[in-house]
Amino acid sequence: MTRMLVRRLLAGLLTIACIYAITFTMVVSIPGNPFQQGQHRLSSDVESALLARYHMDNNWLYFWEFLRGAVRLDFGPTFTYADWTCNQIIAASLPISMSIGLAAMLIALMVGVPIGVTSAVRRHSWLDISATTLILTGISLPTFVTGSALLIAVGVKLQLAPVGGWGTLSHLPLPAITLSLPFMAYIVRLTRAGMIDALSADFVRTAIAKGASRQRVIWRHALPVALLPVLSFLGPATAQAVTGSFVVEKVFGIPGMGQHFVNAALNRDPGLLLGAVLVFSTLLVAFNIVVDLLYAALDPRISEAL
Amino acid sequence: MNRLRFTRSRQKAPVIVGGLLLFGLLAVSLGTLEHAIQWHNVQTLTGAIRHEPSLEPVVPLTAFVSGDVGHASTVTKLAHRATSWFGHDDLGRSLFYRVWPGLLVSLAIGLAAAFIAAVVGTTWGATAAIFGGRVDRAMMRVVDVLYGLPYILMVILLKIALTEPLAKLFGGRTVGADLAILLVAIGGVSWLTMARVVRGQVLALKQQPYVEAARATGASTYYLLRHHLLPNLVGPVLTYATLVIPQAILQESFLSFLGIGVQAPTPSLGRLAADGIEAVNTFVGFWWLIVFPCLVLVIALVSLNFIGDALRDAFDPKSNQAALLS
Amino acid sequence: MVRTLSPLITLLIIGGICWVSLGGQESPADLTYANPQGIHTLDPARMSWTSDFRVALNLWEGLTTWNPEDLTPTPGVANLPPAVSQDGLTYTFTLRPDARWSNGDPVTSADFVRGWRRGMEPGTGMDYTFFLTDHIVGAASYASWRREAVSRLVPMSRLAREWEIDTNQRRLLEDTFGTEERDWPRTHQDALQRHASLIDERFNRVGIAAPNAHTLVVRLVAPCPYLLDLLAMPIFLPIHESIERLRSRTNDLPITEQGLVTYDPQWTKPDYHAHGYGGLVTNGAYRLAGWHFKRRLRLTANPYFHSAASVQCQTVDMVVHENVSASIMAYERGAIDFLPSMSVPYDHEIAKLAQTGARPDFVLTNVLATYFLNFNCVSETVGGVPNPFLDRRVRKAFALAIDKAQIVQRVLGRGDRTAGSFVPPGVIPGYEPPPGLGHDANAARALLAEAGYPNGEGLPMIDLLYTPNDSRIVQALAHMWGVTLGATFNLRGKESRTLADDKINRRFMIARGNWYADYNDPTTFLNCLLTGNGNNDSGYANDAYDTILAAANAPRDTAKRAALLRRAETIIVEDDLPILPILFYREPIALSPRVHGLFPNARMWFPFRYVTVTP
Amino acid sequence: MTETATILETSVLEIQDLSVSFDINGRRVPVVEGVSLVIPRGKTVALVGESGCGKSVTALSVLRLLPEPPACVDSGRILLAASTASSENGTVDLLRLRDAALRHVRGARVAMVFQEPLTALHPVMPAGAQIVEAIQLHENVSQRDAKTKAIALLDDVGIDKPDQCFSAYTHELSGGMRQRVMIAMALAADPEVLIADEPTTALDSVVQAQILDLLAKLQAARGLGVLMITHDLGVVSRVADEVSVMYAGHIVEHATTQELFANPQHPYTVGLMQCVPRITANAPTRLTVIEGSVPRPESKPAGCAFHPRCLLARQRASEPEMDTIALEPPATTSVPRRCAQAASTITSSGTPELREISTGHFVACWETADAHH
Repeated sequence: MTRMLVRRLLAGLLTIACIYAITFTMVVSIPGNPFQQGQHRLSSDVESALLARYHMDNNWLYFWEFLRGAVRLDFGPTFTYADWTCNQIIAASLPISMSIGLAAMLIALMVGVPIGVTSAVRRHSWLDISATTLILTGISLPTFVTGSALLIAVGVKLQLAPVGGWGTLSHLPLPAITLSLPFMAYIVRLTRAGMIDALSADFVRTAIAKGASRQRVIWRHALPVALLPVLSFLGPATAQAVTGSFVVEKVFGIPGMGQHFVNAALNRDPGLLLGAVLVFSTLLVAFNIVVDLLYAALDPRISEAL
Repeated sequence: MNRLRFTRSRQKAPVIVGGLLLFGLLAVSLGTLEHAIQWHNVQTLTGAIRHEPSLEPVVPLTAFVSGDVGHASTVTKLAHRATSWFGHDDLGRSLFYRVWPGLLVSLAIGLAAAFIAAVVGTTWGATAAIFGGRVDRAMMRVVDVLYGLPYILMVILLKIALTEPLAKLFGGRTVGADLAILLVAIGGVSWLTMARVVRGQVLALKQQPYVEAARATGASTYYLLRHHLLPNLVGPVLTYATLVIPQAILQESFLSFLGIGVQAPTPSLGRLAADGIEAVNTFVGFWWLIVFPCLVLVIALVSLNFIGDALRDAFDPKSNQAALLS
Repeated sequence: MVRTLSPLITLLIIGGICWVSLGGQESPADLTYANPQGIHTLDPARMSWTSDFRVALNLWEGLTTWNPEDLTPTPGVANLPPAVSQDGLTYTFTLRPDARWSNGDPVTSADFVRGWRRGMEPGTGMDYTFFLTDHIVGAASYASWRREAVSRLVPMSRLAREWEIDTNQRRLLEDTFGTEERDWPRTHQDALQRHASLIDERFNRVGIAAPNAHTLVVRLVAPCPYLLDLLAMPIFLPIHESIERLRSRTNDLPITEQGLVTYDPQWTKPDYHAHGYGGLVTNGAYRLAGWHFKRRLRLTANPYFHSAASVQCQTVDMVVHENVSASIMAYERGAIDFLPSMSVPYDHEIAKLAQTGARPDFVLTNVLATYFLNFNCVSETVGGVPNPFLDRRVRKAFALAIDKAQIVQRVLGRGDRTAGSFVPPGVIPGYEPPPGLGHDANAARALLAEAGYPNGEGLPMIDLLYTPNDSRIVQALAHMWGVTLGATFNLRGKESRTLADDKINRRFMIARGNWYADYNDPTTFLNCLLTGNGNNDSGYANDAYDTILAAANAPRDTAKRAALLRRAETIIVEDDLPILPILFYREPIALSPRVHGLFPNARMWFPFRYVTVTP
Repeated sequence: MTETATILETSVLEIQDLSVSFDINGRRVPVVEGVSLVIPRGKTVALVGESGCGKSVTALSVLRLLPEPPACVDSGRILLAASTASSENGTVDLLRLRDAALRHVRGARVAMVFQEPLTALHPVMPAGAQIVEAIQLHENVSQRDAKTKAIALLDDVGIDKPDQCFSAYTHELSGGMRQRVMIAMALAADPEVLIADEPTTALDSVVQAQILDLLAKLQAARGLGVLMITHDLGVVSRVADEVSVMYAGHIVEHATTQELFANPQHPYTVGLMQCVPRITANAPTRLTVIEGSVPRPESKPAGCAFHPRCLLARQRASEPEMDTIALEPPATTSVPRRCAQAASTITSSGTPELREISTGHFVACWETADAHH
């Protein structure tokens, strides 16, 4: 177990390093530079002085300087929001994205799993088909459409939730629901497939032969096995959800992390961009390890193999 | 007996419905393409801003037909009527004649992305699985790493980075360059799942007794590839490629929402939906701008998903097993 | 296992949510307004966005300020009128004695010198440095000396790190330190030392002086009729001395390794306390009480403000709503009192509501800003294709071919005014711009034929650069040009950053542009087209034009000056057409009937100190 | 074995005329046809046959464990005798029980032991927990008591360290241990009938013997009625009191174990027996095997399903005077020897019925049934 953990951590670090290197290469090779902010222009002398000040005149140096800072959890300055450091920006926006993302994953699980189970149990019934169709319709609409529809219906017409922004718990449900839809659809599919497999497995027959009730068989015997593929999906999905979605944030006007992936790229803000990417990939690796551990805890067969 | 047929028809229903819907949409798109292009070319901007849908055309027939209106054929007259069916957008353009070409553009993007994903993903996954060992580990690590890159960021960076080189490649200035970037960007990130699936499949196939037997008899790698692996890969690859299409179409819509999708005035369903959602407000309901593109989008995507899911079920014998509880 | 873990996971989730929600819900402010973007910076020397100006000018007060109703300069920290010398070049300002910083310190002339000096510093002063360098004696040479210095010190730092320096850098070093490498400073430290000791001495040559705490003397290079207007701009704001605590130093030198004078950018935070810094100190009607990144910014009344007693509105919240549509919905629900920007794709509907009087709280404001297109006037070829816009007949033909009324009424429909000229008419007192060219399709076709492109034959596919926001206008224009002139287009929608890049490198034939007036004078527009001006995107160069504009600075007779400026503008909008003005913005704002004393004006300048809010 | 034998005085479970069919590609294919079995109290009945002959289907039908669809019980009754322990239930027909009532039978009164313990046991639930569940489903006992009982059960089934085994996962156990856990689980709620569906197939022969001994011991100790499904005549000879031989969905022969081994009548039974290698044979001789394989249910030959593989039939077919033999029926029966006749005749003659040829010995064969009378 410990060996596995160490191995995973090392592999994770390697992955993060590669991601950093790739992103860095792309960031320095795209045209434009971070010091061209307003309408007026910076003189080239000053520009090169500024580039030198932030070690950006030499890509190699910048590569190592940024990495050195990042290891000490210091992502340096940002040029789009000059009064803030990358750390402050990430510290301000990541918790927001995290709460929305976690709430979204919770919703996706709590709704997606029962739907998946039901449609697997009643396979090819009208219930199954309509659930599948509904879910498919849900994901066939781009998030910005579903989000806007929710915003207008719940926020404006029913006045049940504040219209956009961030600050109180009441700001949470609408974006969380919107964000959960694509994940929910995937969870439904995975659960359904897993349940179909599990329900035809021998151990389910054993459980029935024992006299377990239908509900017990479904939820206690089949589901834990059927959820294993869902679990491995949850790792990357949660990492993705908690680092924010640009679209959801834009629709609801939420100051989350997702916007930085887009805006930092558009603003050529290398510090913020690399910082955001590093946070994302670290979370991804972390969640994958957590999922591995959970997997090992839930499926003794795996822990043996690790 | 009855019950059985019922079950089976319900099993097949999504495929049939999906196929028919998709076919219908395609037929309408291709059927109206000529008029859409014509309408795009003669479109005069004379119509006032944003007409509601109506059964009667709001622009005169003369705008649609150059020359003698009296001699316009019935088809032309019908095509002219259709201009108002879905209403008009903020430039007074007929939404009807933007939605259908938009569907074609979206589908083309989806198909191209699926094709890229299939080719690159299959090659990558199969190579990794066939060589195995270190090669496999290295290649899969690459996939892991690429998975670890935030998707939307990669698309944006790729798009920014590739714009100039590709524009040069396309002789400076064509819509082609923009579309190509979009495809490379979307396809470039869609092949990862495909690579994993194919690798898994090949690894499983490699352990099949008949493959081992063939190998034992001294069959060359090419022979194995040609006769055993590839035929068995067609199913999963086709399935996942089908499922990449709707994903790519959605991704294009997100890029359009960001303003870096298909370039105006080329329509795509995503672009139209993004434009429509921008017009959503509490004062005037421009409902048709969002309803019609989304309707077509949903129908197309649900159909594609139906077909993809059905293909998956068909190629995965496990999913046809009978369940004890029913 | 699942059962034991699920509560844990749930706990984690709830914990995460709580963690966020702890981010403090404050009591509602007296006045809440929404801003589509967050604040870019609160450093007055760096800012260039209207939304930043709006906050800065409520936090600080310059020598002068504007009357919110008619935008005329009114006394700020200085008493008006100042003492002006006979030649109009020396201004002596007396500061009001009751001017106080938000910590109670008196505002002194040294604070102004500090602020202005920051504005000239390379790397600190940004977009609006030219306000200082264009007008104040010695400022330009000081600034360029500093700029060159950093460009020399950078290669020194590279040498110190044993990196290659390129030929350009070598020449720079040779210019300063002599051709012999051994005469060069031995170390980077040496070079910095040499430079640092000169800085104060050189700054003394700049025409800003503070003979005593309440007097500020400014010497100008040329008479500037609009100086008092200009002085209200953020670049001229005073800065409190506590900022010096946050100055970064190399060893004992006041400059960094690159020769820059930099401050910890966090100094604008109200709650920043590194190195004994007490947080942001300002001298305006408000002080900064809180700033949550991209969420909200709270201003509270400054008790030390000289007119504190008259300030009714005690707290102002600026909330960030990236999605303008969402902020309009929030306004409709009463969560927001004031929307200074309502630029949404359906803004014509809002304009209609405002025009018909259906919504008296929606106000249409003529903004001192012009939307125009740049023609590329310098590049022989663009993307390997000959550039037809080198020929001014082509430019003129393109200008004549479009029907701006169509664009404004049918395409945009939000009540903007069509633009014949670059300078919006009727806003700047004493100046009436030329009418410009109208819509004449036949003349356009004739001109195009004359230029060698009859019916558009021979015209290459025209490369048109725009941002996604312009797509409606651009598509309509392309259509009109296509129909009238037979031109074909390659529409390149670009996000604004790459667009700027393409503009600088002149990778376009036609590119969108817009200009918001900085001060109430035609030169704020016309200077953009001076040869070599940083905002001259079209690359226009015309000696006659430059001469006329230079001449216009001299006379103190406003009528004569106006005539000269009008002559210059006529060249632009009727003869040479380096730019094609399309429209003057008219922007709708939403102002809750609860709010009084907020006056929509052409500069979108909203001082909150005059506001009263009825509950 | 007639329809009237439903008294259930000595027997604990009776399967009467059970027919099960499957939907295969839209066709209803009979898999089990008219099968009847009686399991006497405290006795072991073995159901023998090759893979695919329908014996597992029969076993699964008892507790209605077949997936429906595609399976469908077309007719028959499965009678469970009134409980000895609690007299409130009379005889019940399991095929007509509602789900809730059936749950009280499953595990509690009729328990099953499955073929592949690795897949039949839950993969991610510890062995002990599975047994505890089986106990708690039917008895209202505390978690702790259930655990004590489970460990006792594990001890009963001969597991060395029941405490360790209690918390072990399926994959951590050896094959024999798994099957013991399976048996412990089946016995958890003190059932009256145990259906063991090839309980020893996946095991090596030593363990197989141990498990069979264990089953025999437990059966004797608890007075269980056991239905032992197997394809292995060795197993049958070891544990069974009575044997039914099944072929292609039909019982083709039934007798006491002794009788059957001493006097196999159906050619299929004979064939099966000849397949068993005998170590006593002096020289290694070629095993006699039954050629071909069990017909797939959807392509069952008409007439006697065994006839294409039947040695007897083939012998007769190769005899030149086949016709004459066929035309000389023995005195007691008018049934012609159809299996020896041309294919066209066979198809019209139907399936042979089970006939009692001596006390307690039933055979379904045109040939042998006649030969004995």
